[in-house]
Amino acid sequence: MLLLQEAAVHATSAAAGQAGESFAAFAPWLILALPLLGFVLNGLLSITAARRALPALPPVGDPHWDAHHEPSEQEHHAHGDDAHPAAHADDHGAHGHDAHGHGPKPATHTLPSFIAPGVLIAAFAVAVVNFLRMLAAHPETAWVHEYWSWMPVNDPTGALRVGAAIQLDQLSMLMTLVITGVGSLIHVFSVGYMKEDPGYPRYMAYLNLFVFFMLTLVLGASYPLMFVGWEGVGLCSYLLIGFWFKERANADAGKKAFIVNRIGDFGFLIAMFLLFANLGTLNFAEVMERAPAQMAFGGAVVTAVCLFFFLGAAGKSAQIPLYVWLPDAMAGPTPVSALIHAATMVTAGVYLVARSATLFTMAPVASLVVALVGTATAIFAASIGLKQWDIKKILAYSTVSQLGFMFAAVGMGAYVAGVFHLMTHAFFKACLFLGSGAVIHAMHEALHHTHSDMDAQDVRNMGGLRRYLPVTFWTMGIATLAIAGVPPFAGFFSKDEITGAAWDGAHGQLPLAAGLAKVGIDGTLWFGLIWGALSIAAFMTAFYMGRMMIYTFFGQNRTGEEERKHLHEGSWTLTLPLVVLALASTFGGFLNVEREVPIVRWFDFGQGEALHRWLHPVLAGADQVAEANGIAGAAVEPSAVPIAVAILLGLGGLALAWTMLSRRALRTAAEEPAYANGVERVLYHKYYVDELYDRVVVRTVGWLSRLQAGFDRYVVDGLVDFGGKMSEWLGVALGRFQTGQVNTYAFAILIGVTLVLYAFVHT
Amino acid sequence: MDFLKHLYEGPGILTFLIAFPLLGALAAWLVGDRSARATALVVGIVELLVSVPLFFTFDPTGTCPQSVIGRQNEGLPFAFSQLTVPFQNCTDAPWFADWGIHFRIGLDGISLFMVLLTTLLLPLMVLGSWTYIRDRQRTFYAMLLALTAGVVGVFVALDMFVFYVFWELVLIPMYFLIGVWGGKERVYAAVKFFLYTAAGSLLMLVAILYVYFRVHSVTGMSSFSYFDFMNPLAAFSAREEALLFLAFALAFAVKVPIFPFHTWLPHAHVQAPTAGSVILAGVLLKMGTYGFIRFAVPFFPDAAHAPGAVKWAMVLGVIGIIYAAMVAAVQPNAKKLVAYTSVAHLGFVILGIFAYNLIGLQGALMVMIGHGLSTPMLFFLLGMLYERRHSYEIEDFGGLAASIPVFATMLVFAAMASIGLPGTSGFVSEFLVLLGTFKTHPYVALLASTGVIFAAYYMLPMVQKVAFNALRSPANRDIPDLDRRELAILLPLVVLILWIGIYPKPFLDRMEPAALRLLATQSTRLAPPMQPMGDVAAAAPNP
Amino acid sequence: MQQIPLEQALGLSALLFAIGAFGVVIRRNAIILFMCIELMLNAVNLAFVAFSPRSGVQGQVFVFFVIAVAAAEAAVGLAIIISVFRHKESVDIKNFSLLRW
Amino acid sequence: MIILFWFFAVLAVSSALLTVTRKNPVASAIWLIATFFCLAAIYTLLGAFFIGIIQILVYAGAIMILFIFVIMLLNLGNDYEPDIRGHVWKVVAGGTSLVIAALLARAFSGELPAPLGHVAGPASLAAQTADRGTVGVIAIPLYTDYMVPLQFTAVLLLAAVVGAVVLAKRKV
Repeated sequence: MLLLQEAAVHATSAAAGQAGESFAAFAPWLILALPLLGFVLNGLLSITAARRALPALPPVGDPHWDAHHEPSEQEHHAHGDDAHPAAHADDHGAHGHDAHGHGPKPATHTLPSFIAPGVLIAAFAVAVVNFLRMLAAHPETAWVHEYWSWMPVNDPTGALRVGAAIQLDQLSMLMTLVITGVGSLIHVFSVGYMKEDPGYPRYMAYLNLFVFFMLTLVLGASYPLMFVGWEGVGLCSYLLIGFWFKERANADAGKKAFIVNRIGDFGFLIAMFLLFANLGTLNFAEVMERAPAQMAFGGAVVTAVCLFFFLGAAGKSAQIPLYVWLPDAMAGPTPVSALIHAATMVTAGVYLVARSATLFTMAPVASLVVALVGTATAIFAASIGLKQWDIKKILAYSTVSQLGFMFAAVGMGAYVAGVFHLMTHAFFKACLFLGSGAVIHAMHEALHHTHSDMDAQDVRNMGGLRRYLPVTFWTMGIATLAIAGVPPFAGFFSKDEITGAAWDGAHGQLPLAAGLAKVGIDGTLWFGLIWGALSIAAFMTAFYMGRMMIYTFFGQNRTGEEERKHLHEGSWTLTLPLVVLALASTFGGFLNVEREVPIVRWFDFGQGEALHRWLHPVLAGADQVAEANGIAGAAVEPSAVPIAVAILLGLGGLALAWTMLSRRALRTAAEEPAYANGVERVLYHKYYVDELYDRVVVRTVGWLSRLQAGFDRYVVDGLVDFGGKMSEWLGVALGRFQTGQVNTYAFAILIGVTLVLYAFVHT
Repeated sequence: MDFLKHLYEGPGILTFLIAFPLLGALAAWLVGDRSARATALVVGIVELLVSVPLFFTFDPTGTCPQSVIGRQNEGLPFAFSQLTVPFQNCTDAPWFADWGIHFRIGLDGISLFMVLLTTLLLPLMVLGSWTYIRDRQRTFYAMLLALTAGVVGVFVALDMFVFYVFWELVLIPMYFLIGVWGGKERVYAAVKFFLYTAAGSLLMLVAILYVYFRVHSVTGMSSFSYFDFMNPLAAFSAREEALLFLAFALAFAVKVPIFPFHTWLPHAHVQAPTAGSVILAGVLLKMGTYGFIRFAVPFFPDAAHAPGAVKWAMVLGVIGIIYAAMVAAVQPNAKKLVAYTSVAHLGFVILGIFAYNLIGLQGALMVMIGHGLSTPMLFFLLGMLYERRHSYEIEDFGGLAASIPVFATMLVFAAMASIGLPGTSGFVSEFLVLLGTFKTHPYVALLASTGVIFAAYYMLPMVQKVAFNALRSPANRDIPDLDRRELAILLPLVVLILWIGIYPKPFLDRMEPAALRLLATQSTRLAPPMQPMGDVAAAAPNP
Repeated sequence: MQQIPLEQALGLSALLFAIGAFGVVIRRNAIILFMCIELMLNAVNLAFVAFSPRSGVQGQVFVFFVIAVAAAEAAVGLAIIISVFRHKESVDIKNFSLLRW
Repeated sequence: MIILFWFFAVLAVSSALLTVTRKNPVASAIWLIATFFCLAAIYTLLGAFFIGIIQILVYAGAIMILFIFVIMLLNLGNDYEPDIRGHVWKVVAGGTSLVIAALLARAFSGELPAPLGHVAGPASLAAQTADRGTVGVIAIPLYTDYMVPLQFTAVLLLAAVVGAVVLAKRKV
């Protein structure tokens, strides 16, 4: 209803005229407040549920009591049977099908099904209303409203003014739509996926809280406020990765994610301090306004700011060298992986760079570093993805790789391309993760029936699932085509824009190339390298995605006779989000089709480049900086080469996978070795980076900590105790004079009297 | 309402806040073991209720006329009679008037929150000891109440003698709290605590007397008044001032505690009963930083501003932050871990103070408040765990989120508040400190900011090993979750932590004038330290 | 009547005091120790009395007090000696080192 | 007078020395009594008649009798233990004592401080004695100026009596 009304309003206002300044936000605080409300309600329900569940605790020692979690490859149970969250509702349900597991569920487990997706859909509606208004008005400046003053300090040497303020502009609007839109779908999916889990209300509470913080991140009008969301999503990620906390590996993964993220947060903090020390403000609008005037183009300060921001972004968005937490984060429930670790949170770093576009434009060196690190991450993670067997791990490395693409884009100054890929990636990667969730869900259910101890996430154990899970197959297939960069699916357009930007840069046509030239670096070689590396990464992407699809959905089914009977599609809550996301993956790319590009020009997309025009006000500051410094890019001559190469590589990768694998008889995990030769072994072990970090960083810090603890105990405290001991010894030594003999004392007094008398007489 | 306003503008309220717990201590002791805790609870709640309106009636720019408090002697070359005292609710009653000792107390924005923190923690501590303390109850609660009175006295004293008396008065009940109701090595811990802090304060006593006699010799007046100690006439040579500052600073550094003087703290915390740990971490440590802010720096501004002093303070603060965090990370004892985190947090306060700008100082004051909420919460939680399992060893726990979910939720919350997650008091305060420090000492702030990483590094493994992982032992499963009493302890802390994290403005506003005044006094000793009411030119010193 | 010179009386007082002190140091018999202390008290008394012709009668008043205090001291001290003797069967103070260390 | 003084002084000193050096406690006590008598005589010579009498009554009469009672009660007169310390002690203590005596004598022989309050003198003391009698000379200040110390002394004596009884009686 609201939408319809708004559409009407929009129509009338559009008719009234193109007054650009007439944008009036519609209760944007509701977008934040609704998920928070959901969190509070679900949190209360979860506490109620947890307290009520307590008396029914089974005796300790029951092997099934600790086992409520989703198995990942690290877990090997004597019985892999009850391992799925949806397998049975309560703790004793694994074998005994007592009434408890099948009775009507208590309100604490039914209400979240409505509350959690409900608040999200409502928030999405509010976001859409605001979007329509913004579409009508298309304001040139951001809409900022301060609700209360957060941290005011009237320092005479430079006041700090940070308000609890919401900033609505085209970028945050887009992010909000993605978060609430994809978020709503994943919430719906979660209802189907998690409703049998005993911790269901808690899960939904965390998920709502996550959305709240994510929205704070994108809607906050200043860096500190963004930081609130930044750390808040980290917290939720931590809680959700460790959602099945009884398994130590899950809790460890959550902890790892949080600590690695905190390393990034350190960079974010320092960048903020640098900004404040140099500009005296932390609000976006003021920073972007003052930065060009108060900081030198390409200077040390702005470069340092950007590099520290990038450290923060690298932590949050899993870039080299801080990417290691993301694959481990797959320990969380699969919808969490879809929402947090694919669609939204991990893209926060890209958002940060895009939001700070003005600063990054001013710092060409930092931008180049961003682009290079992004590229390196893209190809590095893609190569690891080639040899993973766990379906979620493949997707995880794929995510890292795709994030690398995004950073390459924003690093090269192609902010729109980065944000565009962010958006399409949110669609197809969410679709892939949810699809993998549906697969795992089905696999578990099947394996559960026969108490098989096969790994439900290993693609070697699947095979031929397209017959049993047709909806999942088709939607995942579309998403695979999208990520592989097959036209006309969404990923093709966005990825093409990125490689196209690199191609342009290699020809010296990017503003960044001019900027680099200005500080004395020849960027064209670097851009050529980036283009080549990204192309190879895209090829790898197509290959490992094809490999994953073939292992999962094609060929013979390898689950076994009995299990096969139980393989079936899940409920509509599982399939509906898949379908919607597949549609978005199909058509999402048309949002930013370039009009004048060869091949694409054959289709008529009207004006084209809608996203470019949409985001133009946000990036105006960056453009101005570029112009002011005379580095605005030369007119780009569209070239067909990168597009053709991209199409060829995408199709080629898929084709290679097909030719290599479709004819072969695939074998199960028990039969097929994890790796065959040295190269595969290194890839399978992810280049041993985790091991390296463990040796170099974790153990060193641990060793230093223990050393310092010893130092504290024995040296610092030892010195204190030594002081105490000294006085004790002194006491004992002097105590020897206390003979207990009155004569001695008397004599001592006598001596004293003599001395006093002597002094008395001789003065 | 007018009556109330009048009451809270008057001088009696602070005296009441000191005297009432003392009377309450007597009452708790007299009523006997059976009803001592109820008496203490009533006293605590009344104390809290009486103190809370101070928050609302407090006027950040409020002053007392000089006739109420301040200089006693008329024979000054300055026209000091025109000055007002930037404190409110002042009292000045002669005590040993011949020696210039008066019972002078007053409240400003800095002491306001320390007093409120103390009065807030008092009823919570009584509740926290409700079932924890089983023997010698009446003595315990009498000690607790006397301790509170002493702490309030420290924070409102405006007479150096009175301050010193309260400062030492705090030691005695604390000594007994640790030594009588503590753990296995309680006597060692109590003696160490007492001797270490007492030894530090003796240096301060010497310095106080030195300044007293110097002021006496210069002006001919005997006064222990806080304001007379800042008498511009009593100039010291650079060396004198450095030594005096060092004497004060050492006393406070032991109390804070700053890095090499911190080793009494883990022992004291581990051995102390819950209430003892709570008040130790919550307010006693703040007495040290408060001493820096209120006394050491304003009394000896030149020494305190000397590059050497600032450098050492910064270095020790940063060492405290990083070193204590790393040491905390490998502690097998949860209480010891939290004790070391206190050292790290107080390191931030030191940075904020010695950054010498308003952002840093406000941040330091906020850390003092925020740490006074989050760390007591952690200690309360550990105490609740101890009551159930009789252990503080991290290895003994695991999986508590399954058996006592509410407890685990609270633990995670307190841990997050402690490591400074945005939205909690910890973030606002540490952010301000680091921001302020960065403005003057960027590299120090850079190092100190790694504290956010180390905070996660020490806190998360503890939380994981206690609340998460598998539920291995039956002892951890068959324990009751938090009851209403325990929730009543924790929820006020939760609310306040969130409030300060989300809307710290009321706190910052109230502290700002006092903080600014402190920064102003630091310029040089030759300027009158207070805002003159009348004509400044008329008050200029005669050559 | 010829006056006794003040110096001589005081010299006697000093000598007696020294003898008493000497006794306190060399004797271990608690009772004799006490007697030596009485001797020293008397030496002081002598000084008081010697001064009284010169400085007024207050000196004699003090002697009065000293005698009273000495009487009290002797009573309590001897009681203590008796009490200790019951335990130790000795009045030798080398056996009375209870407060050592 | 001087001769008498010297006679008693030499007697007092030798009795005191004998008091200190006699091994037998009874002998010591007897010699101490002798010393006290000598001192009483010297007090009288110095014009302090009342103090002289008190000296004999209280010291020689009461206190020393108490000493002798205790010595006899504890049966210390017969097989007493030798209790004088070694030669080193004797020499060192004697030396120190002599030094003290010398220093005291030196102090007394120097310029003595002027008397406090109203100036007295041998004549005025004699006049007062003539006016008020030997007892009255002490009694009047004692019961006027020194009333409070007197009362305290009374309390002290009472406490001493009680304390002595408590300490000396066998078991409660």
